[in-house]
Amino acid sequence: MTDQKTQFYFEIKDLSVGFRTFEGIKPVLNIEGLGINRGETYGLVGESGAGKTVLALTILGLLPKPAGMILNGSILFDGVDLLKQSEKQMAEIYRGKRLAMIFQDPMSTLNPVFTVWQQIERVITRQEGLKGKACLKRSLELLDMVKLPDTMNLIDKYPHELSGGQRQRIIIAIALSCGAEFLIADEPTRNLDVTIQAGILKLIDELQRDFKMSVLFIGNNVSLVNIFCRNAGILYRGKLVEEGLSNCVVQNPLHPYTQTLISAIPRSKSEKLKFSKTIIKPEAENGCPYFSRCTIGKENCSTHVPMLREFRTESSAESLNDIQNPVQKAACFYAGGTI
Amino acid sequence: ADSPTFAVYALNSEPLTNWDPAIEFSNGIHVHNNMYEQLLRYDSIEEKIIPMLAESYTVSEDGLTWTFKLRSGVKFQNGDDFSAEDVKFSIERTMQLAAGASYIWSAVESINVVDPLTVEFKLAYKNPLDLVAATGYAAFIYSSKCVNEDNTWIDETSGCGTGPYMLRSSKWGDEVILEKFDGYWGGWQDNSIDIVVFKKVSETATRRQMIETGEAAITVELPYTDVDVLKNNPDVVVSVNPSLQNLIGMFNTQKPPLDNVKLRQALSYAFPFQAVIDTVIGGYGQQSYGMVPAGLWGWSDQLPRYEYDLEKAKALLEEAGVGSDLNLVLTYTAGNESEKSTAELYKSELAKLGVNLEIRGMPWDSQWEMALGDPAQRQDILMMYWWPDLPSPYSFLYSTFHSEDEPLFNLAYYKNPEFDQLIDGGNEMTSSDIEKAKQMFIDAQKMLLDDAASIFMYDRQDIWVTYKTIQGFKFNPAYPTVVFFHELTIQN
Amino acid sequence: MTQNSNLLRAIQPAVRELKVTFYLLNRNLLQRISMVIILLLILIAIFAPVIAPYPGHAISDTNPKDKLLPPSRQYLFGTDELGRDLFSRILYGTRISLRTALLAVGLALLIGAPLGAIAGGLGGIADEIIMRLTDIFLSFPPLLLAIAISSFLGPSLENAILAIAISWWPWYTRIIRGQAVSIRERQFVRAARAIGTPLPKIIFSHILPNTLAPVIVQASMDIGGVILTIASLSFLGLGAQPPIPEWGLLISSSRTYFLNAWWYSTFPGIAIFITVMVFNLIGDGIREVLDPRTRKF
Amino acid sequence: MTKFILRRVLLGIIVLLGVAFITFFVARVVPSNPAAKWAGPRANQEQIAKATIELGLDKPLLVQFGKYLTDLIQGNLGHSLRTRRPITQELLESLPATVELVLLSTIAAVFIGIPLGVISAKRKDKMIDHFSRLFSIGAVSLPTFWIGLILQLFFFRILDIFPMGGQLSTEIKILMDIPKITGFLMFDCLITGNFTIFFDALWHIVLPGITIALYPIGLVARMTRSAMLEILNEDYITAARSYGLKEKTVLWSYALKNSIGPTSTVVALSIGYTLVNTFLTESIFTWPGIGSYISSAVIGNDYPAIMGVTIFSAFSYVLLNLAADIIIALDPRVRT
Amino acid sequence: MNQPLIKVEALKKYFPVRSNHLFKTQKQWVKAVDGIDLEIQSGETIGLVGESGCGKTTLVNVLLRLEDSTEGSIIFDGLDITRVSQKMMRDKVRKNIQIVFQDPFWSLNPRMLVRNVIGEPLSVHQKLSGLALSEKVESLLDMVGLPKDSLYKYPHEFSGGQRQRIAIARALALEPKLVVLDEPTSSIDILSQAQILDLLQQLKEKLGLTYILISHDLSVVHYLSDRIIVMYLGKIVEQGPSEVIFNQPVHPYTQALFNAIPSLSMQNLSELQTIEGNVPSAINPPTGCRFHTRCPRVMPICSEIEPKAIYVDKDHQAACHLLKS
Ligand SMILES: Nc1ncnc2c1ncn2[C@@H]1O[C@H](COP(=O)(O)OP(=O)(O)OP(=O)(O)O)[C@@H](O)[C@H]1O
Ligand SMILES: Nc1ncnc2c1ncn2[C@@H]1O[C@H](COP(=O)(O)OP(=O)(O)OP(=O)(O)O)[C@@H](O)[C@H]1O
Ligand SMILES: [Mg+2]
Ligand SMILES: [Mg+2]
Repeated sequence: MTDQKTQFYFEIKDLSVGFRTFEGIKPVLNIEGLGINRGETYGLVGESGAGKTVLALTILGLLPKPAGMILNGSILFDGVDLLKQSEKQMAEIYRGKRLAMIFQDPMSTLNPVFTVWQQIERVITRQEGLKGKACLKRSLELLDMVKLPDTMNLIDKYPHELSGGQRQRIIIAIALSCGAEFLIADEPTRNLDVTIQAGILKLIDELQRDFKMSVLFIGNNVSLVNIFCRNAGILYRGKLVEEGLSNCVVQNPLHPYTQTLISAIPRSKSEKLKFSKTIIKPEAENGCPYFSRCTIGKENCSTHVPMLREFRTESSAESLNDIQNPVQKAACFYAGGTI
Repeated sequence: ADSPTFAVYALNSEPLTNWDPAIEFSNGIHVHNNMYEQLLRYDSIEEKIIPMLAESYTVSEDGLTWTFKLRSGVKFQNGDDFSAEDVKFSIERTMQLAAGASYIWSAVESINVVDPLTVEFKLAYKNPLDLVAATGYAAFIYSSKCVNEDNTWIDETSGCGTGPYMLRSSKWGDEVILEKFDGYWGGWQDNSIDIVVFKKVSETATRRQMIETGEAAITVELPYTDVDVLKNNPDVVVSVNPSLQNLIGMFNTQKPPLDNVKLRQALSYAFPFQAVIDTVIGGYGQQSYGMVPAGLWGWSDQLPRYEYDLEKAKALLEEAGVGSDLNLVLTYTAGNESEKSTAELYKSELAKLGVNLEIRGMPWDSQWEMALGDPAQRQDILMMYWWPDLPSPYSFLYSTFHSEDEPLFNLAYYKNPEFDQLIDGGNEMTSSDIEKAKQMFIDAQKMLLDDAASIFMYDRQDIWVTYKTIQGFKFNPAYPTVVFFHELTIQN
Repeated sequence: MTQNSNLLRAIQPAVRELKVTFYLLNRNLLQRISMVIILLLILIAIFAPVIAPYPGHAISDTNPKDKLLPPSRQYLFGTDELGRDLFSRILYGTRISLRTALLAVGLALLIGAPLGAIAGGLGGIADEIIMRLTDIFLSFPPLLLAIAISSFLGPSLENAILAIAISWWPWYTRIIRGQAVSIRERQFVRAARAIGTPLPKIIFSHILPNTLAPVIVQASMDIGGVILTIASLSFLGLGAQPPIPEWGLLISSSRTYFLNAWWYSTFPGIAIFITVMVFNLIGDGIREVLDPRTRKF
Repeated sequence: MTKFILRRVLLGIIVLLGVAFITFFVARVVPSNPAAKWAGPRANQEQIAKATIELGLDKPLLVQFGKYLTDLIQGNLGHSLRTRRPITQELLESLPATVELVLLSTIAAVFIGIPLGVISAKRKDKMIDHFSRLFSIGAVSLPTFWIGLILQLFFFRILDIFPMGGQLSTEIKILMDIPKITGFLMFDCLITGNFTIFFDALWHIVLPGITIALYPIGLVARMTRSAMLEILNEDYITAARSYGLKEKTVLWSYALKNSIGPTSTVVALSIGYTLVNTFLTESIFTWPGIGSYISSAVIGNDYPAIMGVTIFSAFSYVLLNLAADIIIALDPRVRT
Repeated sequence: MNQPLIKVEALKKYFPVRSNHLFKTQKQWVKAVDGIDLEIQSGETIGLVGESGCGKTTLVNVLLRLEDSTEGSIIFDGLDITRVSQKMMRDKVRKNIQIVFQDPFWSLNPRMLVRNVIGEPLSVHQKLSGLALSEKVESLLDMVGLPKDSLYKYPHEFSGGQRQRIAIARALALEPKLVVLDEPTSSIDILSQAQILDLLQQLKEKLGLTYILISHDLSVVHYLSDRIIVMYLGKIVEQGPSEVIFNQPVHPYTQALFNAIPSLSMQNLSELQTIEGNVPSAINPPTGCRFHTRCPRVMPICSEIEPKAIYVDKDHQAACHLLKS
């Protein structure tokens, strides 16, 4: 248990990322630690603007150039610090080969002036060295894999001629083309309907099993993450405020933010939304990021930043039988006090 | 065989604007005078008539019948024989087209072929027809077989002239290339020039550089600053000659306030003659004595001149009794640097008198249109260069100051019956008593000066620059900036 | 809350935007230099009569005895064919170029902006007609229309300004219309329509103000181009008239003396070049700075 | 689709009509008497009256416009007032020289301007970007008429590397047979394999070529840079990088193709600018093209000729745009 | 039953589209709203749900006459607003129907002070200005819980939730009878969302408003609505009281929709139901029942005959061949 930190296949340590603005450097991400094992799915939840996409881009070394800055930290992947890799190494060794990403917005992720085939071909030629017929065959296989119909026809179409769902699946197909070991799925269903969403999730799940991938799944829907991922982390204003087995987090939220989040969500369809009144206090500049909205925060919350702490909880869910000691972490001085 | 010799003549604008020698009344003078010939030619330096296609001529007592004896054995470039028929045909066609400078023939009533080598002109009134026949435009003789029914020039290259050079090729608006006509009646000397290129080079700096490197054999219209430098260049020869061109500033004598003669005199005294000549044309010219330029008969240094005298100008201004802040508009031809500088110098002098001169550079046509248009909108002073159609003072004085109901070039709107009478008489007298005619023209000019109808600014000199290999160059101001290439040779 | 501080509040976002813009522009060395030069040019334009050693030479005086002298301590940039101090004339030229450029651009905006807003805001027939009109005007090669118009109006600086405005407005109409069409589809315009705001009011108080920012950027970038156009017109004899020391006119006159008086064409040329260049640099800078995606703090 | 094309063509025709109308109007109210011009310098009253009738200037303005239009449809631009020759013919004679120059500078703009813009965008705020920006902004800030003079001074007078003007050396023009097939000198030399003349022509086009090309190169470089900067921030570029594509592929294939739209618009625009710039420079380099033609026309107040050039360039501009629009419309990518 | 506030009959809205084939001139239409009948009673809240692109926004745009309808009638207050003039619309109808848009930032003119943003309807319709306007706006600000000093701020100085309040204040300024809420909370965070929904609920009770609410978030719809209307490809497939629709939906599409919502009680992916197949195009909608191409319980009749809306219960209607009345 104590040595677990070194065992992670993918691990983020003390990462902090900021953006240059007129007022100076604005930090947007500050993650003490986050680890994912091989073949495991990790769900990251946070509201819009929490820094989820920034994290994904940082891992791939694709932060927007002049503005984004990595201030500190390391991202270890299979024992190598990705942040120390040169741009060339990232492009040649990691991106597309070992690390892949499904982008958030299917509308803007495909290049509008190339056909589907032109876009897939370049990637396959580059990553697998296939040319001509072989390349076409592989492309069609990939499109079949993501269950696109009529692939021969579809491959010559331009992105705008496809529906949102089709586009999203093509992006997934490209991202998965070379059997990456680590997949980042950045809200792959955000712009989709609940019905299509379900289909796509099932697809990713299947592929993950087939390829033994590790997946960092980003979403803003706790229920979805709960269903889809083994572990879950809650991101609030760039800070990981809670982490643990997703079932545990949902059933026994420790951080007040997680608590409000989860309490608002109806447990079943027939239940209505429930709101507890929120109060808004002034921001605490050097304190807990959640201080301004926290109902239980005390004096020291506004002056000290709470670190992630481990909590041992009794397993209440039967499905967790295989794990002896589920660990849950939260960044709050008064976590677990109320539930 | 040796490669042919050639010479480039760098001109400041396009070599010609119309191939028809009956119509062309512009730059084509350069080309046409080498391709076609007149009956006579006039040497304005020696003041004598030179026979060309006509070997001699006689005038009747009454001065109304002119008989020309033609040269025999002349052939057109296309092989046609030259005869009196061609003379009659050419002149009649020119008159009938009534384009370009054809008006020079307006005294002619009829043309009769007496025999193949004799042609007779009957005039309606007395007129110096020898000078007319020697004019640089509209006096060319061309083969009667060359012109088709539509009166259009069939083909520029068909060799319709008798001149020493015939067309080899051309590019419109850019260049004309002529080559030697071997059968020319005047024969050829050794080392004569085989090919002549007339080339438009509008940039003066380019022209100067071309002559310095020998790329051009001859050029004109260089600014005096360049001329001063070129004078010290052993590779080129600079020749300075009177040009028969003068610069005048016509006062609007009809429109207030310039209908006041005192004011016109005041303005004349305010003109900085010497400064203009020194600064604008670098001393290549002299202050005019009246309208007729130096180098043309009828010019006289006995005529009075206005001298630059601001005191006098001020006094006259007061006498004239016009209000202090006087605003006047002067127009000049846009693009002409010497007119522009002259205007600016004049403006700075007038400013000292409290007169505000507004200067407007306009294309010639716009300027002219303004002068002919609504009288209230006309400019007060119109600046222009003038040069002769015929080598006669009448040509200078008639178009510019003879009373007209609808003025064309009398842009001073000058009306003086006495003056009209004097110059009309002078013209009639020209062919009989040239000395008397001269005096009459001089007297007429005195009137212009007294009335201050115009500022007679300067008589310009033409400056030719030839490359050192060119020999035999002679100038003839009666044919402004024309080079008779037949006379030249190349010495390497 | 006092009226005054209300006003401050109201202009505060604009002030911040200005501050940010200035800050960002100032960070780039090229742009910083450009800003300094523009400031200098403006100062020169204002104080030309004070700075110029021979102010008379820029107006109507001539000085033939010193014609075509090379640069010296007395005449920093040498003299022209009438002995006038080129330095003084070029300084005055700044005044003319800046003023005419501002006037021309302003006039073009005045014609182009409302037309663009109407075309984009109304759509339909009005749009069609206005846009066809701009098409017609834009079909002429840029300088050519200005040449035609100013030769029609007669040569003078005022007419050149008018000619430039007449040939320039369609650009602004285009830009504004493009903006207006997209703004017309924005929610707040729909919202205004949902309230029942009359169309003219929507066009002039909702659409036009929101289109102006990009247009003003464009206009500020155009200043360089307009200065160049005026110089070209004057060079052709269609703009400023002598003895106005307009730079293009100076170059035009200098051509005759080109080989003997290098200073005569060189200095006005450099003056045009530097002025146009700094305006272009700043314009480019502003465009970059205003685009949030290329901003760099 | 046909309907769309028909509509564009119809609109094109309306625009052309408008162009013709404006040109006609501007030329007719100009303070100059075409008849006097036609009659020649120092013409008398009768000659002018005769010319007025010959030119149809005695008819009502509308009738004149009608005639002008019918002539225009037949490709007849009227007669030059100075030379009395058909303007169409004169234009066609001086067109090739200018087209050669414009083509060359457009090629330069594309092959120098675009790479410059791309590299500049890629290395934003690096030394090379500063250099290239300075160059491209400098290039669009130089008064064309001035830089022509300066280049001539430097490369001919001081260094004597390049000839000072003209399309060919006089010797070559006089002593050799100049091929005339298409009328485009350099092209003709190439297809007839006449390399002596070709190199002479090449040598002569360098200085005017540079003078004319500077502006479009700068313009295209600037436009490409800013278009690329925008595109490089697009999600699909980040995505392409995430697939591990080579930076070269991302830049020169992925991103550049997206910037073709704005860039080609600018290239088309720069052709218009270039055409007018020839007007300011051809006379400096004694280049016998449309620029020289129109400057003599302006100096000579030859309004039909000015109108002819104006109409001609406006028409080609409209037609080019029309073609571009239709091509774009046929492109599947922009259709929705 | 009393007179409905708004009654929609056979409403259609088609958008023209350019054909995708070269030289084929046949004109095509996106049938965004294709024959809708609807009655809304005063004081109720209608939740409008359905797949994205099924025509919800288009329907309300037509109701507000921000788009002209292609066919059908809308009777509001006894007036057919598809036919009245724009002026009549402005004078009589606009002040009674208002809309709050999805994105609070884009629906507020960024260059106008909050005072003028909220005051615009008042100055247009009641010709208020100066102090009177300021006072009225202040009271509106107070009503939606914003401080008075917001008057002289610009929209960008507010957070998403506050901006949405401004938009609501503006919509309520003229005391309309009907307020359309098009995704009113989808772009704001969960905490602000709670406050906005709460505010909407309170205002409704206080002012006796009628709402039409569009949202993808079914829990939001559940929270506010009295009645739910489910749309599929331009048509209404089912409508009924909120609780009924949530608990006993009868139409297969509605069932699928509600079964695809992930909820906290789910443990496994397989619990999420999916709809097979792709969304058909709105240009050439399927014949018969529009859902038949994807319906898990499709019958032969479905592709031929279009089902009519049938009353399953009082107030509960659905259009499916499976139902027998
Ligand atoms: N290019 C940028 N420049 C400045 N700030 C940025 C930039 N990109 C993102 N940010 C800031 O970083 C923070 C995190 O943004 P991010 O895109 O990661 O959010 P997210 O969690 O993905 O939200 P969403 O759910 O909306 O996608 C935000 O506050 C955003 O304002
Ligand atoms: N102006 C328009 N022109 C053409 N088609 C349009 C237009 N507006 C909407 N549509 C089409 O009409 C259909 C319905 O669109 P609408 O915006 O009403 O959907 P919606 O139900 O509001 O979807 P969402 O939930 O995504 O907001 C869509 O297919 C859309 O593409
Ligand atoms: Mg994101
Ligand atoms: Mg919608």
